[in-house]
Amino acid sequence: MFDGLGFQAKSGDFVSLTGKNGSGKSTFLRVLAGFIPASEGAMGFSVDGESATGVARDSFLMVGHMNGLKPAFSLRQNLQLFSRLMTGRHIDDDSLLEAACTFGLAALLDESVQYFSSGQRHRSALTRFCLVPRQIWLMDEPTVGLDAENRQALAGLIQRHIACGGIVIAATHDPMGVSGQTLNMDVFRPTGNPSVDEDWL
Amino acid sequence: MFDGLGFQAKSGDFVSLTGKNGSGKSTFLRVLAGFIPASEGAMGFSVDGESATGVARDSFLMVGHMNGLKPAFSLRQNLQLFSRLMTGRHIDDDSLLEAACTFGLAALLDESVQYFSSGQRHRSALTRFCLVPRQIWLMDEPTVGLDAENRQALAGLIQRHIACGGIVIAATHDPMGVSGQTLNMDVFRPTGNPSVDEDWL
Amino acid sequence: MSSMQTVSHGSVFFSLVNRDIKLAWSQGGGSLLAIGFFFIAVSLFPFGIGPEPQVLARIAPGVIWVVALLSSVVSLDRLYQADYEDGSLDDLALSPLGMLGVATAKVLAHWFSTTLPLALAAPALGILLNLPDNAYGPLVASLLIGTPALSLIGSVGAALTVAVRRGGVLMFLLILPLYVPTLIFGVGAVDAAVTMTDPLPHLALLGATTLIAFVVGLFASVAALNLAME
Amino acid sequence: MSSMQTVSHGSVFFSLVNRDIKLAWSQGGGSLLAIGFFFIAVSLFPFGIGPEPQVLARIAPGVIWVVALLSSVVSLDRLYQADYEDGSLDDLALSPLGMLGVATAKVLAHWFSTTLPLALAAPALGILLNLPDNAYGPLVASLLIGTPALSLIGSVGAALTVAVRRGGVLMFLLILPLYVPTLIFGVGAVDAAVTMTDPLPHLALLGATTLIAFVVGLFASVAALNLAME
Amino acid sequence: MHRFANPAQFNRLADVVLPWAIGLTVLLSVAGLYYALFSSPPDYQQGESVRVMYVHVPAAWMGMFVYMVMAAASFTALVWRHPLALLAGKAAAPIGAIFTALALITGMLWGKPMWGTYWVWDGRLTSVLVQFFLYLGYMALWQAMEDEEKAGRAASILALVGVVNIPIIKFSVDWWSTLHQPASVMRLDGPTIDGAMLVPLFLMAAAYQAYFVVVFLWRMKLEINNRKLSVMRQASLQNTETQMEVAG
Ligand code: HEM
Ligand SMILES: Nc1ncnc2c1ncn2[C@@H]1O[C@H](COP(=O)(O)OP(=O)(O)OP(=O)(O)O)[C@@H](O)[C@H]1O
Ligand SMILES: Nc1ncnc2c1ncn2[C@@H]1O[C@H](COP(=O)(O)OP(=O)(O)OP(=O)(O)O)[C@@H](O)[C@H]1O
Ligand SMILES: [Mg+2]
Ligand SMILES: [Mg+2]
Repeated sequence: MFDGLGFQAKSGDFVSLTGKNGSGKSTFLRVLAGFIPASEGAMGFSVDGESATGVARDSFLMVGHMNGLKPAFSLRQNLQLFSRLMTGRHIDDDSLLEAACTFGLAALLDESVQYFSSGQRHRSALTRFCLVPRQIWLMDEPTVGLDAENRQALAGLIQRHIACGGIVIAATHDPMGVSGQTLNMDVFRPTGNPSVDEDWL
Repeated sequence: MFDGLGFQAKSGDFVSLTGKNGSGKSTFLRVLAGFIPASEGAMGFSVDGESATGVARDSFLMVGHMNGLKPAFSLRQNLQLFSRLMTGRHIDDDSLLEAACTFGLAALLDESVQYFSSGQRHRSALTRFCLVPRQIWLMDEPTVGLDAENRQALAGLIQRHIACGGIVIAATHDPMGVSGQTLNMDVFRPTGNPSVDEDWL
Repeated sequence: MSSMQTVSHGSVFFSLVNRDIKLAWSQGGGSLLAIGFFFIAVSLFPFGIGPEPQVLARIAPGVIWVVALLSSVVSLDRLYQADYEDGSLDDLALSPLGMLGVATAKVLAHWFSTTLPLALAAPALGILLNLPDNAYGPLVASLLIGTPALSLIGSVGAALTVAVRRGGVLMFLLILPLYVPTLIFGVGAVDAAVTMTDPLPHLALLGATTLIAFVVGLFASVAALNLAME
Repeated sequence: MSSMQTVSHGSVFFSLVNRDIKLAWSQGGGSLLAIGFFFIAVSLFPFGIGPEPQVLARIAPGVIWVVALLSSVVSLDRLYQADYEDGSLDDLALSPLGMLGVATAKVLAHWFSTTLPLALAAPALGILLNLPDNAYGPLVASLLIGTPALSLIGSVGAALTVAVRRGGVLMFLLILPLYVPTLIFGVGAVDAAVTMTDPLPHLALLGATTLIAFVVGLFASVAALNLAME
Repeated sequence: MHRFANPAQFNRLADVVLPWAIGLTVLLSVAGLYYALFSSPPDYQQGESVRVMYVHVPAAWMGMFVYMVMAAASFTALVWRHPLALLAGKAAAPIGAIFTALALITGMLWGKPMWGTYWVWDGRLTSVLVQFFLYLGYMALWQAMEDEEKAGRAASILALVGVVNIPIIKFSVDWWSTLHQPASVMRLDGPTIDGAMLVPLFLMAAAYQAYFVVVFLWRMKLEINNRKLSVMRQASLQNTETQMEVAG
């Protein structure tokens, strides 16, 4: 699938995945998270020297095109729930408020998520990164639908995380405002014909 | 709802709606399309001198956060269907191919939409503007998830439409690359408390 | 660039009907599967009730009609919801048809692709349940006359619950009580045939129910859809 | 920043169970509505079959059990699909529970919030259908023992159809045949009581079915869920 | 096992086996039908209608046998991720469904003179009906998803769950002593039916088996070619895409 794709990430790295629509950014993030099995040889991704398939699932935190919010619950309930499901611990109100402030959601904490605008939803989903401490963040187009102010907040958040030794891998079409490696997925597209081999099975 | 909001658009205008998340851009577009009834007084939008509520529904073409594609159909079937539902006419293959080329989808015409990446879906939805001739285009965050090349294609498309006397109203957080009026929705947000009026019922 | 070109409403209408039928028969195919549900649910009853032929024959018309109701509701569930969720309901609202045309086309497509096949499949289930020979005619006739009412009434429920997640089950609650008259007249016609009396009066009443459902159902659906889009 | 903090799996598990129960009872509430479906569908039968008390009494155990099956399937439809569509299934996959834990928690929540109330509501419907007095005990007992199997088998169908649009009706086709043994033993127990024989052997077989469903159901569900996420 | 993993090799093997299988099918069914219809005695109880047995019983056996083939293929596909096994399951399912339908239909036709009704709800008949539904569900799942690989694996999971039904079919006559008669051929203490009936029965069973091999191999080759076609189509698509990129 990803012929010859390989890169190393170590603590403190920010990797931005770029490439045309359909070049496989989202798919690659799902492979990293372990949702899609990858044939070992084809992919040379390693974290801190360990091959990616060896990294425990609970080192990852991901936000994809969908936001994983329950419209029936208020934002506060959604965040509390997420924290409990990921860590097993209840989050106290102060930490919750602090997390919500990152993307300016404090005033909306007790509103039902159902009535949020698309950007408000997306910010609510991003807030998870402030709730649950995990090393590797996978983000699929995190800047989508954010206004200028919140894009800055996002850049700040990422910067703080990599400064603390985290790893952030983000697929994006917009400049993220964070310096780091760039992995252009277009380069790794299978060049030429996929061989119609008698051994294709 | 939109206190004091008012603007005029005439043939050949491009209006970009900006504003913070939750400032009401999407809602405003739906009011324009006639999905949400607006109290006449509160909104002074007019097209070519006619009040917006007087404009026939079939002057509008809209693309929102959802893309209206049927995953069970191929892109070709989806586009043919859209054209037939909006105009009653069958679209010939040449026009279809030309339309699909606008956002570089020619090679995907016979693929099932189900497997498109998010950007490919969004481009498929935008292709509708090349299929059905209508005067007023309403676009909700049309640049979302597009790569650089396709953002340019979008700007070109809009420019051609307004050059032919069309009107384009787009809610966006990104620069669109087209010059025109900007309507900042933040300005129109109801300031202070919504008045609890005795005449309210 | 002008929107003033004349459009053929008939052509738009039938494109929509055609689209919905295709979708119903495509991947995940609602129609075939509603028939599958119909078959399986009916064949569960003998398990539940036991194999005695006389008992089965006695309850056959009722069971077939009730299960036809249930399977039609099951397939109505997403009549508008699929279009609402993927945004094509917004598109349809801006089409030249108007909401009334849209609702009519969708109900017609549902009836043709799903409820009509149920009516045609019913005789096969009659065999399973030991239905008396002279009851097959009235069974099919009553289903043919009565099933449009099922689609029409169901459309109201589908439109009302369109904006509600997990609307499916809520819909049952709204719809099933409204199905009762159709059910009573439909079973009445079959039972009349079984007991050798004239099924025609029952069929006439059934037809009247369908006509009322036609008028009330479509307008109520349109009102509910406009509400959902706000 | 380390992920090496110890997490209490039990606490995560019960948070998930708790969440699902809350969602089932909230807006659109699956549970209340499955019970509603249960009541309405059962009360359609007297309309369809006619009010004769002996006939109703004869078919009561079967009808109650079959409709309990149908209403449990109706509510199972979106067991995983809602989480799949809004992306929270991805989140759950990265939670410390693992997919087996997730499936177990969700099935438990479904049983507790939806199928268990059906079992408890059944006696009320027995009255509607004229169920003989000595059958109430076995009816509730058989439903209590058999309903976990309904949730477990249904979970497989829900997981298999999670990536299919309009999966609901396809699920019926996959699941209902697998419900047959549960149904036969369940009704067998009630019928035994009605005919004054010993319902215990039937209940024992029912229990065995539930145990098999427990093992097969959970593992098949996990396999199907992993597949859907690819 | 893995020697046949390669579709080319499989095709070669199939081409060798097919003519023999076709010959066997013709030969066995002619002989079987002759014995069944002309040279075996009518039953002292059932009269001439016993001849339905020679169609019915092998069909019922094959319905179960093909299900086991399908389940084994599904298991291989799921555990060793063997794509050829996926196709094997897909190829087998409709054949098994048809055998099962044949058993059901001949059983019903036989039931009318024997039991006075086409259908009764006893354990044997019911569990065979369930098996028929399982075949339908398996095929419906293949249809429901466009991604062949995923659809096939989902269907495989269902097939494995359904294996539970096979012992129910087999032992239902013992568990619920009902109308359908218990096993008289496939039993531990040897067959209890007359030798004159046994010969045509086994001939017909062998004919069905050979017929299965023929259709199964045909369908496998078809599926393999389909798969190849779609890979080639994909390739040519990517080709045009890269050409367009170069041109544009
Ligand atoms: C739709 C109705 C029927 C179905 C689904 C059905 C199903 C089956 C099945 C699955 C078997 C294979 C059993 C095994 O290998 O253990 C079988 C065998 C047999 N069936 Fe039927 N059957 C039906 C009707 C009948 C009728 C009406 C008769 C005759 C009275 C009959 C007579 C037999 C006999 C003699 C065998 C062979 C038993 C043995 O030697 O193992 N069946 N049937
Ligand atoms: N159905 C609704 N019921 C009640 N309030 C709503 C509803 N839809 C939106 N709102 C509220 O209206 C406000 C405007 O929402 P809208 O979606 O128009 O914002 P937006 O400008 O498009 O934001 P974004 O940039 O995030 O897309 C938000 O505060 C939102 O909470
Ligand atoms: N489930 C699937 N089955 C088959 N092909 C798929 C599937 N999902 C995605 N694809 C294909 O894989 C390719 C990569 O898709 P992916 O979503 O990873 O792209 P992307 O880089 O995220 O694009 P975008 O910028 O549009 O989000 C696309 O060509 C798409 O058609
Ligand atoms: Mg993507
Ligand atoms: Mg918006």
